[in-house]
Amino acid sequence: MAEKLLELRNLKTYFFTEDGTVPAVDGVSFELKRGGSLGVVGESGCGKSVTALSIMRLIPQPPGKIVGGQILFNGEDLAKKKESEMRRIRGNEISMIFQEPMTSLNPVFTVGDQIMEAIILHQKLNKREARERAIEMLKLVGIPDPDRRVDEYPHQMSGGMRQRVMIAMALSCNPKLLIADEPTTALDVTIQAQILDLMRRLRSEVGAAIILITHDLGVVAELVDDVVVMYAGKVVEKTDVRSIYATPQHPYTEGLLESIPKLHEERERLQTIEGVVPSPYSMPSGCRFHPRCPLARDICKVEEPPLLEVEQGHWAACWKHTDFEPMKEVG
Amino acid sequence: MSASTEAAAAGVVVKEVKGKSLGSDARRRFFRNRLAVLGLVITVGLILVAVFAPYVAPYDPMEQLAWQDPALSLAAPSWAHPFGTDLYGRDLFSRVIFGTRISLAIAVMAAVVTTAIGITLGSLAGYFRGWVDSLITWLINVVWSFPFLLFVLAIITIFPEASLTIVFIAIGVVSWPDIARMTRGQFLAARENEYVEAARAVGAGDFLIIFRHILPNILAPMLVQATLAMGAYIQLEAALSFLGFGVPPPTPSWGRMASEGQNYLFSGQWWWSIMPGIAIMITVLGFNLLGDGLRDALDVRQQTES
Amino acid sequence: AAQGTPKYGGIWKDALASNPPQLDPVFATDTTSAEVDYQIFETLLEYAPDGSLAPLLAESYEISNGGQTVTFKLRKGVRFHATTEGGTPTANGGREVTAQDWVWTFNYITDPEVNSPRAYFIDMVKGYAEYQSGEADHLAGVKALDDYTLQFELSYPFAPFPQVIAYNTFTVLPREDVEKWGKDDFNFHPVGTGAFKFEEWRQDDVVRLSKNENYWMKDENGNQLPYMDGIEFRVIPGGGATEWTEYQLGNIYAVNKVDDPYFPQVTQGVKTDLGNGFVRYDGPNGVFLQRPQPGTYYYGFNTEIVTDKRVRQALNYAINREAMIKLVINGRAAPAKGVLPPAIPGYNPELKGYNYDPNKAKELLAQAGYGPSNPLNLTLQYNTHPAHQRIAEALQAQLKQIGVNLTLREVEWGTHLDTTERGEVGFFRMGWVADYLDADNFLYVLLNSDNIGPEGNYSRFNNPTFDTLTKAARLSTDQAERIRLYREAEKIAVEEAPWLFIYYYTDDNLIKPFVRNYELPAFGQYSNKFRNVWLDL
Amino acid sequence: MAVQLEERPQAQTDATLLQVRDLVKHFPITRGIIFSKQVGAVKAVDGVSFFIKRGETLGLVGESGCGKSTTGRLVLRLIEPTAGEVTFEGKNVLALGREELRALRREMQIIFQDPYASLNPRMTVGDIIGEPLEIHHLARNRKERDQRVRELLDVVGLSAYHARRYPHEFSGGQRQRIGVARALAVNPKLIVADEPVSALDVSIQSQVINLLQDLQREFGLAYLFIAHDLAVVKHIAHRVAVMYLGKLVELASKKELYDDPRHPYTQALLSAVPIPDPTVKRERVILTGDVPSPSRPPSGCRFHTRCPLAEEICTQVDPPFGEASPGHWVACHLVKPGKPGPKLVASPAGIVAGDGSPGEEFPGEGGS
Amino acid sequence: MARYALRRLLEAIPVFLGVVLVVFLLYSVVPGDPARLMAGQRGDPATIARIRADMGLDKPIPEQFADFLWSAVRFDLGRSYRNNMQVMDAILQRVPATLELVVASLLLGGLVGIVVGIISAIRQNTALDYTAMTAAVVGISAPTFWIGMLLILFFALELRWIPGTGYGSGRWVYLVLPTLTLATRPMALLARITRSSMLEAIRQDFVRTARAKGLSERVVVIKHALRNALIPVVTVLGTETAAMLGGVVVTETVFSWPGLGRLFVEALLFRDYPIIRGQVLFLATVFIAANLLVDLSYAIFDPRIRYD
Ligand SMILES: Nc1ncnc2c1ncn2[C@@H]1O[C@H](COP(=O)(O)OP(=O)(O)OP(=O)(O)O)[C@@H](O)[C@H]1O
Ligand SMILES: Nc1ncnc2c1ncn2[C@@H]1O[C@H](COP(=O)(O)OP(=O)(O)OP(=O)(O)O)[C@@H](O)[C@H]1O
Ligand SMILES: [Mg+2]
Ligand SMILES: [Mg+2]
Repeated sequence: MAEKLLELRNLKTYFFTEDGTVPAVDGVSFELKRGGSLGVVGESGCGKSVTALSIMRLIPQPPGKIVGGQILFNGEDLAKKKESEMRRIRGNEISMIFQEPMTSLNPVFTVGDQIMEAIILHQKLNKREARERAIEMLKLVGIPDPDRRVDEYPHQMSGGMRQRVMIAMALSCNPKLLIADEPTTALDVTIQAQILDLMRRLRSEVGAAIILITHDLGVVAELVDDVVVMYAGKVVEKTDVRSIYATPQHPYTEGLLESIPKLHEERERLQTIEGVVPSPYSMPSGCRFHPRCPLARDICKVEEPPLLEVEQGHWAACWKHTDFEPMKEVG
Repeated sequence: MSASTEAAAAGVVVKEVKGKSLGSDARRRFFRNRLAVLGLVITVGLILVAVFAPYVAPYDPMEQLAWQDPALSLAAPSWAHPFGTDLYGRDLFSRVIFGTRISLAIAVMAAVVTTAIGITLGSLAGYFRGWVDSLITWLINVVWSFPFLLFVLAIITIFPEASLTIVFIAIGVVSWPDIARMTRGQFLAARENEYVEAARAVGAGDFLIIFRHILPNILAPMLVQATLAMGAYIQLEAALSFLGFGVPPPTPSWGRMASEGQNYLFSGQWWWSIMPGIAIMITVLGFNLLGDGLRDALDVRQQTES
Repeated sequence: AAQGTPKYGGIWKDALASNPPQLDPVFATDTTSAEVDYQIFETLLEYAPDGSLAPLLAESYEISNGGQTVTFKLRKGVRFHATTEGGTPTANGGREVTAQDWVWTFNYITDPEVNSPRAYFIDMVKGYAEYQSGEADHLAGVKALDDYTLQFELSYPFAPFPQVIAYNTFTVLPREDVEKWGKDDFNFHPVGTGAFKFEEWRQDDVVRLSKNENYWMKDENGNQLPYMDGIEFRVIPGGGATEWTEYQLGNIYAVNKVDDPYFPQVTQGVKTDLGNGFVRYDGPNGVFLQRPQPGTYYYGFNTEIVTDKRVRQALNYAINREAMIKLVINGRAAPAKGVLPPAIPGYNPELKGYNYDPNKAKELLAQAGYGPSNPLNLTLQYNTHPAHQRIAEALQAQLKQIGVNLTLREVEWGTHLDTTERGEVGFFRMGWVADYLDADNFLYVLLNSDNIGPEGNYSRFNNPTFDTLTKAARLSTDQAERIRLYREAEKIAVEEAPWLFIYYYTDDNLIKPFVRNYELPAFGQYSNKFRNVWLDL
Repeated sequence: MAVQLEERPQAQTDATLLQVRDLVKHFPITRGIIFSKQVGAVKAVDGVSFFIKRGETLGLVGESGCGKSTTGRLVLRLIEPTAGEVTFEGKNVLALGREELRALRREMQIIFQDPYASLNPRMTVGDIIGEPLEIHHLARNRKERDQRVRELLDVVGLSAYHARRYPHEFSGGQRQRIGVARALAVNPKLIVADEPVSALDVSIQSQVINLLQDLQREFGLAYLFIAHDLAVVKHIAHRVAVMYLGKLVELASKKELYDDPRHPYTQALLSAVPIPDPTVKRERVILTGDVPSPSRPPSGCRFHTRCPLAEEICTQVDPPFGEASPGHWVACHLVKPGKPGPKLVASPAGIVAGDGSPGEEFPGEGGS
Repeated sequence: MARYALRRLLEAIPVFLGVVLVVFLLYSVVPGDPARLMAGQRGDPATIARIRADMGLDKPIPEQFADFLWSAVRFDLGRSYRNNMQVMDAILQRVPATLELVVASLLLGGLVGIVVGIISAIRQNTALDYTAMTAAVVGISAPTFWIGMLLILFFALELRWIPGTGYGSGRWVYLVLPTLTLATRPMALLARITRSSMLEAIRQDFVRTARAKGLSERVVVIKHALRNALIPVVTVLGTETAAMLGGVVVTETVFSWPGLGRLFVEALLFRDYPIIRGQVLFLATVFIAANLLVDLSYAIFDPRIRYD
């Protein structure tokens, strides 16, 4: 039953800019079950959004280009689809919520218009029916007084409300996959809680699979089953959500978890990951984390570690699992 | 809100760690833009021509050769006179070369006057706000309400005779609001900058804040604005000359020459008007390309909001 | 008449150099307005193309009482326009003009409330001063002896009075219409007796006139005049290229004072010398007519500023008038030797004037204390116009040759006039085209010390002998005696050199070949009347 | 109002560095260009009182727009308050003249949230850090200034050669260090840290937090630490104040506040924070609605529109900021001194049930 | 919306007052005595004195200003020195011709400019884009009178496609060349501004949202991006309209077009101060009104203003 809805195989999306090539996503693979939920975490600029946009095939081109890999959605490779075919999928089978609720809605159209647009396009409903549906969706995402609100403009709504509208819009055509790119980052804690609560509720109601992109490890913990940790365009670790917190297998993940202050724990002093995120124009050779890694050895500087299954369903890309020997596999 | 800046800001980390300086970055962007470089070449070329006019020009621009040789009246372009001659047998090539001085002088002086008034008033308004701002904003709106050319003409005609000084003063008096408005906007934005607040927090006075923290940071848009304006002023001089209100003769201003020669356009002696006209066009083009290039390179946003 | 049988119909299309400032002849002072007014309004006398006086609304006149009474016999059957502006009836209803109308008109013109800028032309009419100052309530010196007899009494004998009365301000006006519109608006609704009636004036665009069906004049074969159905004056600012284009495109039929760039093109073709400086070219671009015009172009010295006669003379010797005229205005003028242009009675063909003699000029300058070590610096002020600029620049170059530094100063006409009138300018451009064809209009008006300042003597020339001579010539009724006096006076003026004499005006006109009966009048193209012209289309 | 004076948090000891009383800042909303008239006010800060002791960190938390930054700026007198009192080491800050205010700038400093906007891009790092030294004549000459700049760079973990560079050549965390160095240049006693780590990536945040803590220890600094991240505040602060719509709703020591939050808003806030531990299960309070606009704050208790426990009185009367227990101030009608406060959830921040959760490995603060 | 409109209107009042003040000052610093100018060449002192009294020039300056202001709001701008025409009449007579020209140029410039701008933006960095933008920058660089003369030379004299210059009794062919001349600048300017503002709009987050819905590129560009991009374009359109009111001076002179520009030039040449003053005041007022319209039209494009 756990059929794959989405599978990324060695996805590579590069940006060819004046200053050089940015390997924003450089061989990312993961999979998502039908109705499953996956969190993608990582620091700013590690390629989370680019991964999501690649799936949607919304990479600005130029300068961006999917240069390799496959995006298998329902077994079909989206990377090879024609633009017209993609349009049928976007907003219909795969939809997306963006980080900035303030700017992601068009200020000159009513929220109703903007929701109806996708409904009319994909569901072939007429205007009146589409409006009904839009109101229904607004009700679903918990917007009070949806009959009135449907005719309001984005600027008349608060950030939280707008994000609800975005969610309503994304869900309006019953997508099979919902990609949420930092849906709560721009929101206040109490509003964030509302939205997370809403998403949790909708997940069970709508049944869409979810990819949740965030840099907030707390949000991931609350909402998804599986987690992918990215660093500098690469997946460094992936596993289920419990294991990632309990037994992180990559020094980066470990460092990350240790460096954030936590509400339910008291620490004398925070751990730090020294150094900075590498420049995308000059990625370190070998393991991209090696300049900041406390465990780094010579091999890390030259050989890129493969993503190894270090435990059942727990993958990590670090030489430490091979005792820093390139060829040694672990069970 | 905090989190949104976070993402935006963090996005830059990656880009900027490379450690290119603002200037070199802009320079690189500028020199990659072929049109911008063309603009720069034109402008620099013109400045050189203006500076070395006496050495470049083959003849005295005022010398009327036709008295000695009537054939040199309205002579067509030739090797001896590449741009031809005018009615009096003055060498148009030399006149166009010397015209560079006048045109650039008008452009530069008008820009200086404009910028001086504009920056002063704009800074006052933007920095002190309150009634000073209200007053200056009002003045800006008032002056801005006058159709540019008409107002310049109206001012010029107050004076009994036209002169170079009057022309650029009139231009300055009329066209400062643009730069003042921009300066004011930049000031309002800049004074909200945290580094300005930080400077105040460490005890910096108004003077330091204006001259060290705000002005240097708004130079780029003003440079762009001034460059584009210079092109506009050269054109304005041409329009004024055409209407008969420009720089008085025999000063070889391009606008004057182009308009003196305009009637000869239809009688076959096209060069009298066309040559200075082309000079105007190339110069304005140069300033426009340079301004556009600077804007793109310095990443100054289009002045759409006011 | 030699040009075939006249055809009726057609519209005369012509250009005006600017929007006419004034169509009310009482206020019009410029040639553009006059050009239109000549078609609508009529004077007692007019100038024939040869410059002689001819009867118009007066059939004849008589001078008596030692030159102090002038009596006009008026033509019968002259009517004001009955309709105007699209056929709307005029207030006067097209009634006949009588001597009373003339009396009213002259009173109106000289009324101080009306403030006509040309009223002073007839300040010799008895009672003028009293009326102006408010002591009298009317102009005493003009009377209607009967319906068709009009008499003027002058305070002193004034020989050129008939010439003055032919000036285009002194036309008969229909009292009803003037009063209907008032002095501000009659300008926009002019009504007269002329061959053409006012139809429409679209500001800055066009003035349209239509044929006056009730016009009193017939041609020699008894055909009703005018021949053409109307006139369309297009306002084409600045003349120049646009006017030329319009002519080329056939949108106008005549170009007055063809601009220099096109001159070589219009002087192609067959040249006919008609004598007295009249020339006619029949070329591919049409018929080009040229004739001397009663006007002089000069640079005035303010004799109170440039006091040294030698300097003034030196400059007169320093310029090569022929070369200048040839280069700058295509040779379209005669070098000026003195004050009086050829068309004026009293013009002295024998006058020696100044020839081009740079050495003599330098010599005189040296005597005056100027030389290479102490060059003469002078500023010439002229009013904004390309033609003036061109001559000024040429002058500048020529004076350079004798070591004089001339600075050019271009100002607007109003300012120019103002400052020269007040005597603030040392060296200034001026031109004078006769108001009436008499030497008085030049020598007395421009150089007699009575007229220093705004009256016309901008040079502030003050020479007692000259004054006596010109005053005497004014009062004399003996034409030969007058001419003698004027020639003597002019000699003094040339010797004293209050002016830098430049040239005598020449007028020219380019017309389409199908235009018939077209003559260039004595005052110049602007004084043309189109009542006889017909189009061979 | 005078009777309520005692209710305001006021430190008894002379260890008090900063005392803030009834601080108010209303930003006027004006219309019109010339004849501008005030049509309303943003009540950004509307009666805030607290104190900070020497060497102490007071955390100030609250949602966006509740007036945290405005409070910080008022304390430094970067903006003029509408009303209220700020006393620093016994000096009335608001009464200071121009020169005295300048002198005060040596005592109090600020570091900002945005590491990009807070450094003048056209000045070298050396000039940025050296500017306060120049202004306050803390260096006799250029050499001395440079020497001091190098020291400061060293203190914040940067190298001397960095002084010649421009801000954009640094990463966010490094820039934040430069900001700290500038603040330290004058040897201040109090630093207002306005969300100093919010803009930083998680892996960088901890570097800056550690630095701030180290500096506090080394120089005896006091911080007014503004943040919206409750976990960060919990880590760094000694006492914590919670702000809602221009008012403080609760102020207590860290332990008290996190373990025993009295105000319903504090409780909701704590329960809303996602905890990066899937094993931690919590009862959540989800507040409904949005934060009202500070230009039209609700009557009575400003929180009543979103408070699940609101009663009639809450809509009418603005609750006083009273001391519910020693050192623990709350502004809530439902909180009575000495009695347990209202409870939205059993333990807002803490762990309800753990199945072998790592949380239990740290006894003490986290447990219920 | 109504409140917004009203507020903008009220804000325009002080600006209008300022305009009147500047015009008044402009006029009262004119060197030389206007009464003398009016009295004409031979005006005697009595006449001048009478005219002075008539014009109120003997009153104190503030009173003169008050009178002037009062006349200005009644559109009583005095009479021309030259022909005594009511200045307001003189202006109103010229308005239709200028309006025709300005409207035609705006339509041409606006339409072509905006369309070219959009195409350039969509086809960014293509040969088409480069060509259009180069043409635009060249178009902005050429002196206006020159463009006009060359057009006449080429289309009227050489090709004879156009029967001539002038108002041509309202025949539209006559409008072609002056319109082309006057429209060059706004066309070029609008093309540039539309392009950059489109490029900016296309980068916006909500455009990405629209794409994520599966909308076709055409809908995304035309519906979502353009409407937002038009806001700065409207601003430029507004200021350009106003600038054109000044720019007609040159164009109308070149083409003998009987509009406001000609009136102004003639007035300048004759120092007909009442006309100069009246027209500057009139056009400034039109400018203020145009700005007001532009501001109000924002509300059409931008609901954020509508619901202010
Ligand atoms: N249009 C673009 N042109 C050039 N580089 C780009 C572009 N978009 C993204 N990148 C680069 O791709 C890399 C990954 O960016 P991405 O937006 O996926 O990061 P992210 O993980 O989503 O970060 P954040 O948390 O800040 O959203 C970054 O280095 C970024 O600079
Ligand atoms: N200069 C100002 N003029 C007008 N209103 C202002 C000004 N500064 C702040 N405000 C308003 O005052 C309120 C409080 O702002 P403040 O910046 O103090 O909030 P904050 O708690 O720091 O929020 P954030 O977490 O977003 O930084 C906000 O509604 C804000 O819009
Ligand atoms: Mg992202
Ligand atoms: Mg803040």
